[in-house]
Amino acid sequence: MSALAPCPSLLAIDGLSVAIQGTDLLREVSFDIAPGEVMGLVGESGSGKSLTALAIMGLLPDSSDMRGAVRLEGADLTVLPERALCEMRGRDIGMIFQEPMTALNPVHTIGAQVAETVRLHRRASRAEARAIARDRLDRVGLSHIGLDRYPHELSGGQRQRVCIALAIALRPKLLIADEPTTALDVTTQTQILDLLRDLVRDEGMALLLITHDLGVVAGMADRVAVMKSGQIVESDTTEALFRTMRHPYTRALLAASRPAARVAPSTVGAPVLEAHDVARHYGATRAVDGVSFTLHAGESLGLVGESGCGKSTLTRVLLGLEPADAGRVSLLGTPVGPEMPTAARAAQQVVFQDPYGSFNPRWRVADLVAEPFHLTGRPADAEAKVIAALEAVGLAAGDARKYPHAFSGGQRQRIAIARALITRPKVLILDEAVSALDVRVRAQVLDVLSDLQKRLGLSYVFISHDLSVVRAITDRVMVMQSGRIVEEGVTNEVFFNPQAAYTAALINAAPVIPEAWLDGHVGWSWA
Amino acid sequence: MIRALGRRALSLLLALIAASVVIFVMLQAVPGDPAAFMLGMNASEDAVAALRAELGLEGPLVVRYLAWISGMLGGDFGTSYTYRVPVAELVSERIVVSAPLAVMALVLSTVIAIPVGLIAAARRGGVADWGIMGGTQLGIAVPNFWFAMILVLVFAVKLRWVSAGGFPGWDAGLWPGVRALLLPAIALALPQASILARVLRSALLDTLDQDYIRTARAKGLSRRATVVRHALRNAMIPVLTILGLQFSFLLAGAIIIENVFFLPGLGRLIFQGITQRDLIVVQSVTMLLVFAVILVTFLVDLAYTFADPRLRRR
Amino acid sequence: MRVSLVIGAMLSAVFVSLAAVSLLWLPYDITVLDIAGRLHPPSASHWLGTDHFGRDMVAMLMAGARTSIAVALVAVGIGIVFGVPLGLVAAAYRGTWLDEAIMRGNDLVFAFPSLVIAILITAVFGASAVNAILAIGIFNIPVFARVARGGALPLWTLDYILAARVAGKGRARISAEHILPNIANLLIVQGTIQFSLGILAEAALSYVGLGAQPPMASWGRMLADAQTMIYTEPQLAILPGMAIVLMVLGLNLMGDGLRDALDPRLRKAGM
Amino acid sequence: MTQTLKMSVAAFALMASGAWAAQDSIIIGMQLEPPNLDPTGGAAAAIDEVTYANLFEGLTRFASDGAVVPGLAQSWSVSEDGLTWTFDLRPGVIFHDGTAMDSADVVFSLNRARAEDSTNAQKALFAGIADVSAPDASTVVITLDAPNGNFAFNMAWGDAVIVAPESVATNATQPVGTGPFRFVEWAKGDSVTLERFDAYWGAAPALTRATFKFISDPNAAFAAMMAGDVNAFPVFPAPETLANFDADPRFSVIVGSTEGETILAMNNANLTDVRVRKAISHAIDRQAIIDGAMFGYGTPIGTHFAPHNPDYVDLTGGSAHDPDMARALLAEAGATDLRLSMALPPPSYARRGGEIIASQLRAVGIATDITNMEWAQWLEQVFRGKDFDLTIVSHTEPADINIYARPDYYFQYDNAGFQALIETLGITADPDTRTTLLQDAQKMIAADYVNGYLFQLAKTGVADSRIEGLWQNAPTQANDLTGVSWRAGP
Repeated sequence: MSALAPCPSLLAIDGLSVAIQGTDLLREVSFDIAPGEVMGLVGESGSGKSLTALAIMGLLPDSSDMRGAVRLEGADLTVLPERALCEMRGRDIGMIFQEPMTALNPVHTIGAQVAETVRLHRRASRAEARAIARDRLDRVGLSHIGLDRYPHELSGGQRQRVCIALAIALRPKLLIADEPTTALDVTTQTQILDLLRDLVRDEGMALLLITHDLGVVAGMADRVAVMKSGQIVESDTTEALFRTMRHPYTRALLAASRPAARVAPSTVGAPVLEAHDVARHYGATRAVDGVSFTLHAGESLGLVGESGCGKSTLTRVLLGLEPADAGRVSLLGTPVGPEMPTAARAAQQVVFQDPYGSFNPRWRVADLVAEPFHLTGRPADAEAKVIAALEAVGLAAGDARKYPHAFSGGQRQRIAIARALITRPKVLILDEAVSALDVRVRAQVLDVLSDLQKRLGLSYVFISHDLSVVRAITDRVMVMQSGRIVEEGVTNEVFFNPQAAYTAALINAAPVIPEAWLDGHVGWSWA
Repeated sequence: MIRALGRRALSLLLALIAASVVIFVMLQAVPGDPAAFMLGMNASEDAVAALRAELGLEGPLVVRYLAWISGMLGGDFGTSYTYRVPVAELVSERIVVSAPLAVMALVLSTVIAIPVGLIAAARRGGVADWGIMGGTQLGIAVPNFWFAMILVLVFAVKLRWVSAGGFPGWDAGLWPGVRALLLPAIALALPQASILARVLRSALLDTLDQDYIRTARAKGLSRRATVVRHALRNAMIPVLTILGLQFSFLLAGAIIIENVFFLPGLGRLIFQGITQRDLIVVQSVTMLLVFAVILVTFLVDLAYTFADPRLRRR
Repeated sequence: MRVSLVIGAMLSAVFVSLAAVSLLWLPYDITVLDIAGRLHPPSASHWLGTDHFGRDMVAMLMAGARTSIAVALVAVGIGIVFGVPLGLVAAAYRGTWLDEAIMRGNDLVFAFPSLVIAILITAVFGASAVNAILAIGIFNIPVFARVARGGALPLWTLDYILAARVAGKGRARISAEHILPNIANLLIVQGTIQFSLGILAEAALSYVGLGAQPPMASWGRMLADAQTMIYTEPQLAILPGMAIVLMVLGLNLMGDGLRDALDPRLRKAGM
Repeated sequence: MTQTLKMSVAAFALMASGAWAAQDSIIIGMQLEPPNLDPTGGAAAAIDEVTYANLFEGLTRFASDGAVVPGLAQSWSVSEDGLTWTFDLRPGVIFHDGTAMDSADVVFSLNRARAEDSTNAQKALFAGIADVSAPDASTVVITLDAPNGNFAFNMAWGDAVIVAPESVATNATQPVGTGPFRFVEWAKGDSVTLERFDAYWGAAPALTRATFKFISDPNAAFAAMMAGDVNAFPVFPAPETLANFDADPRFSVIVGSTEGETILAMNNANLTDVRVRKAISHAIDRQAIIDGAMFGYGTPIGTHFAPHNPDYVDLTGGSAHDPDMARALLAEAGATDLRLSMALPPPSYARRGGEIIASQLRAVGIATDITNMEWAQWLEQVFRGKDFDLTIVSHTEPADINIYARPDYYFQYDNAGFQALIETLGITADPDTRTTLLQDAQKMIAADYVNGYLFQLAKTGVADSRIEGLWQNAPTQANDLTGVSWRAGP
């Protein structure tokens, strides 16, 4: 390698195309990464970002057909034999993945897993490898965690740090991070991003940061490439890219990721859903601890908090699926609980997060949407009502005959909304209802929700960890931490002037695109 | 962990008690008077009655059940009706055949299955995989007694490499004993090895789909090293389950195989016990087998906690 | 893997249709013995020859298929009818005493060496096809209970179950409407496997004389009858043995193929 | 290196001992394992097959041709009235434990066998004994209630062997007798081993060691024989394979007769109409059963009597295979849709024969439900419970036509004329009159079609062709090894 002429780029990807079983998944992808540079690769799910990373590592599925060149310091990795690739992986290029919960082998200690990288590539004694592992774990901020711990004993953020430690154990020239923070809470995300930024600076590594989040790249990357359907549609330095936004797709992405602020409703109606000092314990754990609120007719109430804060438990108590251990919930004056009369349940419905787990795959859409009629008794015009509900969420009457697998994620969430609407409820609980969707689809579903609220006078309890979404759709917001509501207020006020330290931390942690870069592109932003 | 083990042990105890009741009640319903069988066609009524009393076949059910159980606890399995010797003695004579046979079959099936399963998983979709999968399908489909017959026909009768059956006793030396158990162990092991190899292969393929395998590959581990260092231990967990279950199958399979090779083992003891209405033998030996199965299940549970650290601290 | 499904289905279909045909028609009446015509080699009138009682081997194999399939099928039916509801209940009441009781009951049945119990059952109630079915069926119950519970548990965590609960449906109704159809694949695959195990078990029981009684034909009994003649008339033992192997092989291949075809998880391209 | 050497030396020694052992030791195959080794405490034929004439001896014994010859009594005499039997014991007889056998042992043995709480399976043998006394150490005097011409015959049974009071309690597992072989070891489920007893009173047997190996499975038996694991299998359970052995010069097939009349027993209490019983008898094709179940080994019989007995009458013509007549008889009896249960014990004559008979009965319009049973169940349900219509069994006791005089016997034949006939026979000593009476008895049960008479069970044995002196026939169930030897090999 040293024999080659000095090369300006560390990694040069040139005309990379990948097809798997005849389907073209990457088409003529080309970009360079200079030493020490942070390259952001942005795109929606299925755009080919992760495949690009795997192609660089030489870890594509056996059945794939790859063309083009991937040059690391001038040497083409695509022609290297497997043995040489093994030597390269982990030593020259490190990689971390999206899902820290499953990326570590559950039966080996974290020390062993970090040390393994060292011993694979270097003649190091067991003790030396352990010493290096210790040093690397200290470096990623895990100095308080013993080497003999197992992955299942660590939190998600800690596990991701272990993944980083083993990827940087040998100070590779390039680190590939594939959605490294997507599965993490927003505060943890900031910490991990900070860590990555520091590492790049201190160790002189280049970083290929793959993400769907424009905010993340804006704060991290020196240059950004935008990917769509296996192709790079736009690539530039970060600031220039955001300032110019040459490609319409980039603009659409940006617009969708920054939904318009909500116009406060003109009138506030009577209380529909009330919670009084609700508590729910699991053994010694206080999952929900003294929560009180009132939801009025036509109002949208946000509930924000990180995973494990008690949102899901509260949702189940509000839905009357679990009893409250203390306090009470009432829906239109009726006490809510597992024993409540079925007819009373019809006034409140729910939309869940996972568009794929929300439907029995063996039922037709018509039957799925009609399922809540179980509460009211099936009316004679059930079919017409189903079709009306589908049309209300922007689907066609003909869709009633199809099975769920025929629909995309966004369409499925529309079906879920249609199902929730079929009994003409007053209250809709939206439990992370748009969190699993790509930004553009998310924007469309949010539009449907706003529209329905206006037309039907619905009240929403909108539960989410995504502040931008809560900001866009709710009138009031509650911030939940460890089972308690730490702050409550009118959404805009809470966001502009958070009172609780936790709320402030949450808001500050959300990655943002510098306002100055966006002049003239999008109307609204916060902070 | 100690508490969890204690709870597990308690549920095992309950299972044992339930099993003993089931076995006892069932055997009370078996038709055929052991005393009448022992005395034959021309025996007089009073001779039969005298023998019944002598064998302890009279008295209320509960009393006899309690007598049996308390005896078992003290290591007294009762006295065989037909052999007129303590059942414990019969069992100890025969367990030296059955236990080595089961162990040989288990070891044999494991020794065959692990490399075969590994190769099939490593060569997934390849010719070796297809061949192995086809072979194991065949192995599972062959009834072991039929296979045993064919083995005897080929190796004992035609080739005369080994004897057609029987057991010379360990007094005759280690090798003659092992040799006598070789064909039966093979007949028992082959279908089990097929099952084990398939389970190992699919468990390996499952683990190979896991994210941490990708992490290992990204570290620079070769495919082979990934399988050995990262996949195998995780794949051992379902394999352990099957090994535990196989013990039960081996015990059951041994009954027929011991009959084909006329080995004086526990299985044959039970079978003879049933045909000769030596109910106390059947009762005690069945109980012993159940105990063995439950014990093995418990040991498999323990082995889990060693294989999977996630189960350790709780 | 589609190949295995095709081969398996074809093999199974051959035996099932032979058994079905045998209900209406057999080339020879197997209840009529022809001692003078015993042990004939294959000929135009007897394609596979005759057995030690002068019965036509083709007819015996067909009638044997009928017995094997009937016994195994009913035993699987017993397992499904009793085991699946138990498993569904255990899953629906996960973690409660009911779940615990059902699963411990399962463990109890598993703790018995199956053949020993089968032998005991037939010793108590006498040897017959019906008792063979019972003996095999009892051990199918915990298998299906376990599969049903194992398949149902992850489903209970899915959002559509929660949606159904929000729609006011009880556990029994959810089990019937949502869980059962979605574990049907698992049950079909397990059913195929238990079917093949049932055929093997029936053969083993008949082989030791505890299964179907004469004049009912049974592959296991044909094997037992022919065993001592394997040296002089090997085809008498080889033919029923091959029939068992092929039938079980067919079912297993079909089960494997079905598993691959029905499991969406396996449809995606592997790494 | 040393290890290898040691092993090969050991292997050589093993081979050498094997070759040497082959000439004066024998391994006998038996289908059933004896439940215990005390012939006075169990009925199983397997007990006698191991112990009779080898371990235990009685006052008299059966010779290979069925004749009653002196055993431990070198001679005996009967008083004029036939009530007092005086046995003169052989001098110098020693039990295997070293104690001497004298008249006290005989008195003890006989009194024990006839005691009220005796578990002797053949108590009837001793039923007529009024008193046993020992005037001196070598004389035993037995007084009977009534004259019994068969008493010497009775004393030859295995159930009447002489045991010692010191060892009687442990005879079941550690038998101590007076025979030419002494007990060495019983590996339960596998084999019993005997060794030559050097202090035997009679001629020393040629064999120094004998092992009885128990192989119940016919196939395994065949394999063991073929593989040379067993030297002789006197009652070989797989007649279908005998042709193989016959053709193989390594083996000789020994076909003899037994005392086993194999019958299709009918429950006379259920099948009361003689026409139905006659129809069943005519429906049966004996030769087909002998060919199909026994592969040709067996002699057709028409009554309950052994064909090799000089008093035998061939009555097979009276129940010849005639389906048309059977159908006619059934129609006449109005039994057109008869459905009968048939209980089959384990031996292949019953299991295979049962299938054939079921098929033959079906041909004349009689349906049968076959139930296969283990012996214990058969004894309880059929033999004692009399819950059956048809069953197949071989009556192997010698000269047992008198069972037809027992109305409570399992086939429940109750004929006062026959009972009177047997009573007369019991007190008749004149040989010619006895012959007439016995022949009348045979004819009477044949004419009443009490049971279906199938065939006399053959004794089909297989042995290494170099072995001489095995019993050809089976006057009683025994493997007398006293005269067995290996012929010097070529």
